Amino acid sequence: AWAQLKKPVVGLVMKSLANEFFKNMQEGALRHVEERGDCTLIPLGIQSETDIDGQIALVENLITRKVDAIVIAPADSRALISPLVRAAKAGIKLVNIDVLLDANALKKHHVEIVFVGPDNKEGAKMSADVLAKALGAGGKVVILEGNPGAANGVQRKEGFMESIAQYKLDLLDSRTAHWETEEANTVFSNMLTAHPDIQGVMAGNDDMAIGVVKAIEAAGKKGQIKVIGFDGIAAIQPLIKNGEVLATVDQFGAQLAADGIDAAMKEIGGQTLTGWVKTPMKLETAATI
Amino acid sequence: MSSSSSATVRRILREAGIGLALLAMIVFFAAAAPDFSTHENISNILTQITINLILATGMTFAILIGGIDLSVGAVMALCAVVAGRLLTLDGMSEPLAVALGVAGSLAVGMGCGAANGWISSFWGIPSFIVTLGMLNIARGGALQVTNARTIYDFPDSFNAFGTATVLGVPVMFVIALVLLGLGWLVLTRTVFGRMIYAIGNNEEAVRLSGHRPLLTKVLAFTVTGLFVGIAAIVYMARLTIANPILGVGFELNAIAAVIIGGTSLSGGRGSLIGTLLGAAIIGVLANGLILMGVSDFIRQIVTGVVIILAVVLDSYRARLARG
Amino acid sequence: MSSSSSATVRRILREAGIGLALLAMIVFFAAAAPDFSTHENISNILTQITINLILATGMTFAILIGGIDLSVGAVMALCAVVAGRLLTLDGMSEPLAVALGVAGSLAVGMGCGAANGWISSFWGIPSFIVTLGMLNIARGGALQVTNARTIYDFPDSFNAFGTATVLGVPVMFVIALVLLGLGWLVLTRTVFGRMIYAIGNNEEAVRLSGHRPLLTKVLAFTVTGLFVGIAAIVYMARLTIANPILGVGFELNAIAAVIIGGTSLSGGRGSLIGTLLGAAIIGVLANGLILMGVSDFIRQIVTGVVIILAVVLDSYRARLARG
Amino acid sequence: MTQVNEPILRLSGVSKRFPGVLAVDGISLDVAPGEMLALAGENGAGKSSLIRLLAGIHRPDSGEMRLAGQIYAPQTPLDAIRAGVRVVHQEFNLLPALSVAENLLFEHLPRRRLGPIGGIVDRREMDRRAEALLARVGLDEVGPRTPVERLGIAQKQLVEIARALSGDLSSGGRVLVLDEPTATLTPREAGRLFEQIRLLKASGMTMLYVSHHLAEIFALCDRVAVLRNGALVDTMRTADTEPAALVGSMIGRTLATQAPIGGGTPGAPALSVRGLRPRGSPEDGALDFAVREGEIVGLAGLVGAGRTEAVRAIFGADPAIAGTIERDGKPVRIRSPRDAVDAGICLLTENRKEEGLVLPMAARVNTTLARLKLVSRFGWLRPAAERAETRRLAKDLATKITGPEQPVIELSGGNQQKIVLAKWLMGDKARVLMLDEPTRGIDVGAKAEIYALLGQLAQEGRAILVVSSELPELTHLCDRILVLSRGVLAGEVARPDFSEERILSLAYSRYTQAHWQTH
Ligand SMILES: Nc1ncnc2c1ncn2[C@@H]1O[C@H](COP(=O)(O)OP(=O)(O)OP(=O)(O)O)[C@@H](O)[C@H]1O
Ligand SMILES: Nc1ncnc2c1ncn2[C@@H]1O[C@H](COP(=O)(O)OP(=O)(O)OP(=O)(O)O)[C@@H](O)[C@H]1O
Ligand SMILES: [Mg+2]
Ligand SMILES: [Mg+2]
Repeated sequence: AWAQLKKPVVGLVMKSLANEFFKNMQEGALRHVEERGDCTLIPLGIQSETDIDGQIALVENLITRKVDAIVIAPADSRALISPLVRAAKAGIKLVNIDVLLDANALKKHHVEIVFVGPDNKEGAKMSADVLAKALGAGGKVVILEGNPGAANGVQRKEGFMESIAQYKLDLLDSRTAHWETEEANTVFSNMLTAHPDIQGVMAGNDDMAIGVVKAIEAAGKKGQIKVIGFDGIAAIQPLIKNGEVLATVDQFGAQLAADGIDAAMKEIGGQTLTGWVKTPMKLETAATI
Repeated sequence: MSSSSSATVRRILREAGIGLALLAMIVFFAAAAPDFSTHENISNILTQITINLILATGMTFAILIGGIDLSVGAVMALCAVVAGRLLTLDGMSEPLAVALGVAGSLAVGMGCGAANGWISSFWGIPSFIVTLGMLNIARGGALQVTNARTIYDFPDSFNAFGTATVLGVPVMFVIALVLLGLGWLVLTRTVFGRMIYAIGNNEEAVRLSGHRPLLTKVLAFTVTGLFVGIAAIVYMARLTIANPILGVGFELNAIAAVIIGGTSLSGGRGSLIGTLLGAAIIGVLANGLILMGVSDFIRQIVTGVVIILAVVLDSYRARLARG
Repeated sequence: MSSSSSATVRRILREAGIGLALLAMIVFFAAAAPDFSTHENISNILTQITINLILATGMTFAILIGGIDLSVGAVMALCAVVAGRLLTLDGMSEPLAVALGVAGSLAVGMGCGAANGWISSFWGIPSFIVTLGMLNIARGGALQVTNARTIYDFPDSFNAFGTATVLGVPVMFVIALVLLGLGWLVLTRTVFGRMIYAIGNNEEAVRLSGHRPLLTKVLAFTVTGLFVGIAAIVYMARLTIANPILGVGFELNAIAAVIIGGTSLSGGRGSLIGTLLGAAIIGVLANGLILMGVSDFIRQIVTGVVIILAVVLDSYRARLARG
Repeated sequence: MTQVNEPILRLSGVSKRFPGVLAVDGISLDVAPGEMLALAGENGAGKSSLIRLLAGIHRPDSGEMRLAGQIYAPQTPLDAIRAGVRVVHQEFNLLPALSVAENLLFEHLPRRRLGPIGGIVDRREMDRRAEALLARVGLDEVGPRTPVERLGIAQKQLVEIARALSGDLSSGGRVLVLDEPTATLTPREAGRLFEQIRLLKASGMTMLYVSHHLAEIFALCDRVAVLRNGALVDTMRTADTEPAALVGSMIGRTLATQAPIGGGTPGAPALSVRGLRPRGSPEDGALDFAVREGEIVGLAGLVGAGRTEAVRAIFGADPAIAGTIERDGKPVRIRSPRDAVDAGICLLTENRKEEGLVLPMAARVNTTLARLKLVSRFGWLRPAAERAETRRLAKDLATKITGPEQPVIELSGGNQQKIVLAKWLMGDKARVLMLDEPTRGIDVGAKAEIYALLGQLAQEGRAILVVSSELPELTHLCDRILVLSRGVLAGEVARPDFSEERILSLAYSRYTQAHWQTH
């Protein structure tokens, strides 16, 4: 017990754990910490991804508990800055993962926080490019967005838009389905009625992609409309295998958190990290599975 | 007799009020969005309202008896993940797995419903707060059971069921309608239904007439839970997955359908026919606005306005009818 | 006279009941989580309950008069983005911008509240459904105003306010307490306050006494809206941003605080002291469970259980007190 | 300006139709200033409906009302109050969680200014005025800050009356309307009320008074207007007429003077109560008594004597502190009304609106509520049987309903009471029938029929326990009368010894001090 007390404590603050990606992240982090064996982890999450206030409370609680480092996937790129600045002032090392904190706001407070994470925009473009190539110029597509205002959703849409511009696709409609399968199913069925000539769908996450696939099936258009997703959850794998989903992007959540913890331990060890440590992403298609 | 028939006329007028609103909406969308009245779209709408219709049918029981159930969305997730687990157990024949899954979902739904009913009526505390607690318990439980992961790979026969149609009408919708019809019979023709209305109006008078409202209340909430379990099965068959975060906010949609349908939130007044119309209004609105190409944010605003307008119009008509 | 003083004793017992639950919880966490009783943590808790306390204070008005307000979270977002726009207008002096922002937030909150109150009482429709509509309108409106983007870069003095403390106590919390105290005076000492209780008890009787409940109801909901506007300002100062998706589900937390605090959902009974205790219970629970290292899903389950237990215990104590 | 002889209130051809009934049918009536006019008529004759028109709750379909010569067309209760018309309605309109003082002064709470802020309630002034008002109706033992929900039904009635008196003090009331104010009062409270009425009359107040107690009408009123089926059939000066003629005019026939009911040969004890201490009863207040088959026993006492609490405890409606109940000599455990009903014990509660009826629902629903087994098979209702039963009972009790589907809320007060009676009379399971103020608000004709019916039930061998504040009712009906005084069984009077003095002296026996107290 004595040895454990001396181990540095790292707080891992995530967004909603009610989400496969963050759950993988948490489990990867726990596994990694066990492997490392030289630190203690406090994993924390909020109840919904919009609960910014709740996440600030988590940071405040970690400051109270005087942890040595905080690894955080911020629910908002600006609102978390002021509590994180307070943490920095309390001598806590900080690592930013998943969603990039706002650089200007950080600069204003004269703090630098290393970012360890994937590029959501780039990933979305990778996935969309597969669709674009399959459809060719002029292909008619629609987008299903994540929660309006959610940073990763916004970045993914930007990636989709870039691909659309580059390959000169025809964007018919873009709507939110709030990351949800059932809503995606409903919204897409209705989009399909309004635009029966849809050829491709870009979904902001795999949960929505599944809903879209089922809507296509129900409309009797199986195989006629191509779908891409994002996240690489387990449930999407069979759909990729049988061709109902063209591609998705795996951000390796488990690895992401582990890298974040490694960065934090380096900081605790006296190193100063800055900038963006990009983590790998993998495009998954029928060929790669 | 004259009062009896005039009461009937008034009741029909009451439900027709919402029916007229629905009709107006349908006429509007048919004119504004050419795709609206296609056969495929109507079939889509029927599919899309099915889950809400089932939940709202169950919710009508809770509301009629003077309660409310905020936990339906979360309990639905719990039902789904439990059923999902059972459906994907190794080494079981398909029919057995399906039977187990369905039974599991219904059992979980009814269990949670009974707990809601028992706690709120035995302790005399508002079901609003009990079901708010249950919402958290069920959601946390669903997440804990699955560790936040999606369950998939259900038997094919189960999944096929989700998109089956008879004569072009989705089977799921037909089932929902049959359930609604059964619910209507129970509410209007049985002693249990009579007790639900009476308790919703004046629980004390029912108790002092030598009844035990507790049992009826527990049963009513159990029925609500039963419908939640059924909705979970329909959801899974249609989307071929079960995840612990499904159903967020479904309770509000179901409650809206019930209230737009003219059922009184304070209990004792209303009917399942109204609930059917209420669910239809919500579904048609969502569908029609997307077909018209209304943007997401405006769509949300319009939905809010229509929810209020539907109830205001109904109240206005009732005022006119009263003279 | 004896009956009046025994009524006071019983009222104290009633509120003490929840107070005892809170005390038990505090003692438990202080023993189970060593960091719980540190000065910093207590200050954290106070900060963390501030917004819910403000919203719950306002909600108490709506519930006491026999209504409910489901729109507070969404209206709070609308207030915030409007205030955010005003705060970040170009070419304005800082004090003017802050004044404008605050005024804008309060105005939007009161406007939405008044609309809720007017629609529901003029048309005689349940505030549940009206505010459910308003929830959609306000949320859609907030998204539309900002195009789903976050507003930031508020004046420094404004942001500084969010984290200021007096004698180690967060200023925001002090403000919330003062507002609660004012609300308490209004409810217990003024004609307006008595009218709220009376309407919550028996609106028909109030009408027969020659009063017009409409105005009081509109005002009560306006007060709820005013508190929403205040909460939006506190939120912005604390988070230094305003975005259209903030406040999702805040209404349920606020309602839970009010009901755990012993206010009757059917109106006419309850007090703001209970609301304070209810908000404290919710805040202490969330904080303590995190400090104890309870995992997230279990935390959600425990929260649900405690919400129910708090009300069950209160009912049990009331049963004992009645004999 | 009001001239001396001009009527203060003039109705010309006033009508009000509800779906299915013409509740007020072309009534033309003058009321002179300072006059006290009684409205009499059977249940459902239209008395309360007429009053609701005066109070601004409903608006007449046709006809004209004038108050002091001016057109009087109140659109809301506020208009009526402003015009000086104050009404004590037949059903209570109280604010249960608020204090007695707040209820009394609710129309115009005494205010105080605090610096710039107005609208602060002046609580001391409120208590002071409330105490004065309570004293006027003889409720001075009730603290002004007691929540109204803790009062018994009679005390609530007195609060209602005191509230109407508050108005005439502050806003210059001109017409006071009292709709059955004495329906739940014992002679003592009624007496105090009459004192107040006389004082008001002396001060020149015009009053309309509704009561089914003809003696009161003759003692208090100058004139009586008789309504039948919504129409005014007669007005007469009380000085020039007598009760029998009034009854004849009300019901359209003469009522034979009735022989007392009771007097059968009682059988074995059907209900025995041993050492029963209802909630809130005094330490020495254990009740012991029995009711035999075929016997009608009365339970008398002053308001608050604990009669209601005793029968509620027997019925299991409230938990008792101690005591056992025996049915046909065998002990039964009664923890809820359900247990009581299963044991054949029924209770007609005193408060029909809150405890007896499901107001918005149909007459048939209410009639069959306690006996659903008789109109259902395997849990399925038999609507035809339900309607038939409802019609039959409505006919037996002469209940005025348009049909089994009529919502009970549309019925007149007395007819509602008959529905509650019907609920317990349906079927024959009620071997022990306890009735708390069974004829509250029931007209003379119907009363006689109900008495006859109760007599018949007793003959069939049922045991009947009647709580009533009307002594003539008890002496007419009962074989024996038990008298409660402050929660204690003060004595028993057998039929040969019946006299109001004897019963009252027993009822008062425990109130030695000037003030009695609430629990
Ligand atoms: N709101 C209503 N809707 C329909 N019918 C009504 C309504 N109010 C009263 N009535 C009917 O009007 C008639 C007169 O009722 P009213 O209450 O005036 O009688 P009443 O003379 O006061 O009788 P009671 O002595 O029983 O109080 C009754 O037949 C009653 O059913
Ligand atoms: N919960 C309570 N708290 C305080 N006092 C109560 C409560 N319930 C009843 N009482 C009082 O107890 C007394 C006995 O009431 P009860 O109703 O049994 O008397 P009663 O003889 O039936 O007279 P009546 O019904 O005519 O008022 C009443 O004065 C009543 O106000
Ligand atoms: Mg009447
Ligand atoms: Mg009584």
